[in-house]
Amino acid sequence: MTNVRIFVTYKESVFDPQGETITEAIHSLGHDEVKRVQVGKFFDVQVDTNQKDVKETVAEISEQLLVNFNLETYRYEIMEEA
Amino acid sequence: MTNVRIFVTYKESVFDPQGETITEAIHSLGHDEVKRVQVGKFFDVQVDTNQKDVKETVAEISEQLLVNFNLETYRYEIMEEA
Amino acid sequence: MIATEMSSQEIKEQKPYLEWGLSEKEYDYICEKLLKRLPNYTETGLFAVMWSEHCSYKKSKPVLREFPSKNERVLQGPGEGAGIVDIGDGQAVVFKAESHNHPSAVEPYEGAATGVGGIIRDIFSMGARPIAALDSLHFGEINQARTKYLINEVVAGIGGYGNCMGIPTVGGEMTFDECYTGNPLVNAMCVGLMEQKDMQVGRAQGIGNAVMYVGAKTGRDGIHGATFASADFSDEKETQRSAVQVGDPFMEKLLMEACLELTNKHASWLVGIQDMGAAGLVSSSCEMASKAGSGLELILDNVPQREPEMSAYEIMLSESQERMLLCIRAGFEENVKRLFENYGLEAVVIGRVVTGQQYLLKHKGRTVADIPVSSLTDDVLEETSQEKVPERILEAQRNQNWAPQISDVADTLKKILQQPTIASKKMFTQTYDSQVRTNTVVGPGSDAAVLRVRGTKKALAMTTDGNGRFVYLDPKIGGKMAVIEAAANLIASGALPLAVTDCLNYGDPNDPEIYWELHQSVLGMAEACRTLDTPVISGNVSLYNENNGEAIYPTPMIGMVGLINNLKNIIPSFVQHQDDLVFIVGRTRADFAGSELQKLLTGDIGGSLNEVNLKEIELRMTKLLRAMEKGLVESAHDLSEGGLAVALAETTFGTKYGLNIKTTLSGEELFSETAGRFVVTVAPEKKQQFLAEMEDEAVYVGQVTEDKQLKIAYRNGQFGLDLEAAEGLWEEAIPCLMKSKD
Amino acid sequence: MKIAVIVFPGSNCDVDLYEALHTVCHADVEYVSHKQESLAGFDAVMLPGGFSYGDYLRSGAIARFSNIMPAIIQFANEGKFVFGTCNGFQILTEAGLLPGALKRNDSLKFICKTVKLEVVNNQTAFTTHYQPGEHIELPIAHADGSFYAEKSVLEKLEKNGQIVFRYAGENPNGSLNDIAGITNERGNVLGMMPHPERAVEALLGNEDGLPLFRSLLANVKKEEEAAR
Ligand SMILES: Nc1ncnc2c1ncn2[C@@H]1O[C@H](COP(=O)(O)OP(=O)(O)O)[C@@H](O)[C@H]1O
Ligand SMILES: [Mg+2]
Repeated sequence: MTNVRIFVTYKESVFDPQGETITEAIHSLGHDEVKRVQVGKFFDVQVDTNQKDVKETVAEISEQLLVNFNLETYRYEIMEEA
Repeated sequence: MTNVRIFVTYKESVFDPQGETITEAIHSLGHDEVKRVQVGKFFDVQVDTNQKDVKETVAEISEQLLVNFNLETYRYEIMEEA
Repeated sequence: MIATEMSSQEIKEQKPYLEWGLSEKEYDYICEKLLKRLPNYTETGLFAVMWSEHCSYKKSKPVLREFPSKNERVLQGPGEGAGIVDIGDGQAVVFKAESHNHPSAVEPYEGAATGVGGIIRDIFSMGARPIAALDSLHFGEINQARTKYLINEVVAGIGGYGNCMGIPTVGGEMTFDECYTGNPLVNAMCVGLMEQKDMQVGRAQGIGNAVMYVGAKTGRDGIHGATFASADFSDEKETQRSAVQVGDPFMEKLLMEACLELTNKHASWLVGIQDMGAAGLVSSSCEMASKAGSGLELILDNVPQREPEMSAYEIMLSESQERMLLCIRAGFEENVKRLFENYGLEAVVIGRVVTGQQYLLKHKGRTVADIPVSSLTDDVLEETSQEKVPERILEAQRNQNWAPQISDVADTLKKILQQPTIASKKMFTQTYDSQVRTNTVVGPGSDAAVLRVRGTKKALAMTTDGNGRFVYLDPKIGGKMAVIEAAANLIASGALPLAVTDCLNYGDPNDPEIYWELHQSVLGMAEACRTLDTPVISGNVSLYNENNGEAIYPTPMIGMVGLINNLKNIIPSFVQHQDDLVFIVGRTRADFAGSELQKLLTGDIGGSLNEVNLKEIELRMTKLLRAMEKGLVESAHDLSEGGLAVALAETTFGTKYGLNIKTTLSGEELFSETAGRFVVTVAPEKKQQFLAEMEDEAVYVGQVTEDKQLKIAYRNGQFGLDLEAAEGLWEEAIPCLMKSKD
Repeated sequence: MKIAVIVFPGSNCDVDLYEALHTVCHADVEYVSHKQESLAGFDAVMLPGGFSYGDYLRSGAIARFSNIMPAIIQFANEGKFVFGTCNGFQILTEAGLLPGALKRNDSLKFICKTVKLEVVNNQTAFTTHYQPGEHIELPIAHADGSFYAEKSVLEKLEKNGQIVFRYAGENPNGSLNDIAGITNERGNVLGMMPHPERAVEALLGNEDGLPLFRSLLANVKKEEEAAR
């Protein structure tokens, strides 16, 4: 069993109204030291590596389901063998 | 300038319908090797560390805004000094 | 994108404009006749977008002239953001529809969402408060993962935008046919309400007046594909940039409230207002100047920008959402800034109205465009098109029409109720907030949506309808039927049809057969609109709807709005009381070509349509409306897909009642789709009065019963159907298909 | 007697609350901008539904930092009546005026429909015009309506009678204990996901929300008289 964390973020140049609004909210709380906030999501995925190569699985589920390539890109980290 | 990544997840005890739905969808695509999926969000925050201690900033914005402690917990990683 | 721009000479030699949609002939015409010099990179880009079909209507203009666009009620016809119709008491209704087919095929959520966002801006740019949204969606059969994904995302996008804006999505239509698989149709309509005194126009005039920009910052979103298509990305997935437009309904909500405050409370500051839609800043600004015959100078450095290093070309062609352009009387710029600031928005002066008729763009101290305004808006070469009758039409005329044969009518009805085009769409419509602003008297699930006009006794009814199958089989008759169907939906709710908006969704107009379809169907629609006195006050054309060389069915969508003078006269679609009498209004013929029955039994559609008698239907509808206004009608439902059998079942759904029916029609004719018919229920004591009013148009067929049974005795047999079970099948059909694995 | 309807950026049911109180119940109502800092002169405060700040981050999370919020918190602490529906409920939980949180519906979809409810507690200032245990129907329209609180909190809510409305029949969103609306311990702050303001006119097919507004207005009046 292997744990993988897949990070999904907006591509550069995609308009991210959520990040902008949160940044403004942080400023209105007085935290001027915060220059930029970008929001992303991550998926912690447990893969049975006896059944299949983990990289293959990650590539497939990301491309088929987890990532919208019109807007997003992804990266992943293999966390640990459990 | 320091980049921090703040990870926010549901507490263990909170049912996450999204994780379940995604796991089911992955199985219906034929990826039985995937045993579990948990979803979280992350915030990439750029902090001007000349102005304020980065840990203090992260604790404050997380507790005030980014995290709802009724449901969620958070962790963070200091990524790099830019 | 640090693209080094080509010089004028390089453009002439390398012809990048071909990829931007400008033909060589057009380019030469611009060089030789309009400018008498070579246009630079930015200028070529401006021509390319402004001369596109989407902005110039160069292909469809000759055909659109066929539509009637005026009557004594019309206050504003086609040409502005939206059309306006007088509804009395100094009020007016404003509406328009828009297609977002291509963006939705690529990125369904954002494509649909920004489609809704765009049409809403068109409405509030006229000074009207948007009160309702509708949609018209056409997808492939629900049998592929991709189609299910498209459906889910498109529906989520429409709901996501409207719900957040607080504009109820109150109605629409949704059909499923193979031909839409690779090219779904996503049309959205918005209806607004206004005081006539607040009417606005998109005009920039008065030398020295300011051109102001408000709303979201400009990014590289949606720049006409060209820049990105030509940047050499081997695998699209690897692209680190995206030109997809992303909607921000929260921003648009603020923008809407601010613009309405400006138009309704500070008209004296304002000369003109227009939204930035397709072709963004260039189209909004040069159209505003062109309508007033003004010259314009814009300083592009002042345009708020989200991304660094944007070129003039990119700034002008960006299709970033949630932006408006204002022309403000000189001296009031600060007032306008303060008004928008109050909503957390920035208003910026980006230019002025200047003497002459030139369109002048300055960027980084250089003049990047200096061309006559009219060259962009008026001088486009209208294209004559070839027309040819498709072989399938001639073939069908030579053959005899298909005649159905049914052995088990009850079973056929059950199957038809489960056809996705007919089955309940509740699983989708309940993800739309259909009630916000608390004016929705009738929401999704009836013939037309009905909204009361607060503070008056009036209500507005609205619907979208289109049936590509009929138009495919006979564009002219199909076009008439589309208008009739929309009108019938309004009449069924008790409303007088006022006017029409449309979305004309067709394939490649350079194909003579497709142009013929466009032309013929417009002739049909125009004739129906004239007969019904419902002028076309706004609309939209979407051509090139094809996938792998296969065109969609020609699918004009008709959006129609009607007026109900008294809230008392709103007619429900569902039966109301036990023992009420059931009437069929309108005669049934053997109309099976393109019917749901044909599709069910043969798997396809074919044949030729019977002519529809518009005048006869118009008279019938007028009589029915008069009977309704006299309080003689308890419920009414128009007959469309699936014919009488389906309509009878539908009028009982959600009620505790059943029907006992006896008719001289054959079992097959129960499914005929003859246009312009209704099923109506009437209280027993009003029977004579109703019949007198309807003359020979209404035929008594039975009554409302208290059991949930549909009993029909027809010419050659009879059956009973448990309506509880039938309703279950009708409700579960789509959820079931959406869940099933393929 | 004067009632405030707060308008946050992105509120969109503000008009509906206003009309329900003004046009239907003939009460004296005023819109109050999120930028204001005082609620002086008001006897009750209503937080409307909608998408404050686009519901970016979490529903209601950003609105709770508005200028008006300290005044609302003080108003509640003084025992005056505060009501939040839908996004208003979400804001009240984010601000800590009500316990728990509202998470994404189990279906992960926005749902607009009419649901059956039980009036669990008709002894609050907002519900005295309902019968005990009365079954009513109200519309819901939300994506984040699944009430969550820790077990100990739920137990306390149950014990104190703080659960005012429960879904009776289908639970549309996965709320724990079928919770549709709760009050604070003192009973002067009510938050609920359903929209009573959408159910106050026969023309729109439902008047089951009317007793809520009538209760509130009657109890505000009673307090006024008691103070005099
Ligand atoms: N995509 C949609 N969006 C909103 N409402 C819809 C949609 N599709 C169908 N509806 C609603 O479902 C009902 C039935 O639709 P339809 O079968 O097209 O009716 P009709 O044949 O009377 O035009 C209508 O009230 C319509 O408003
Ligand atoms: Mg109908």
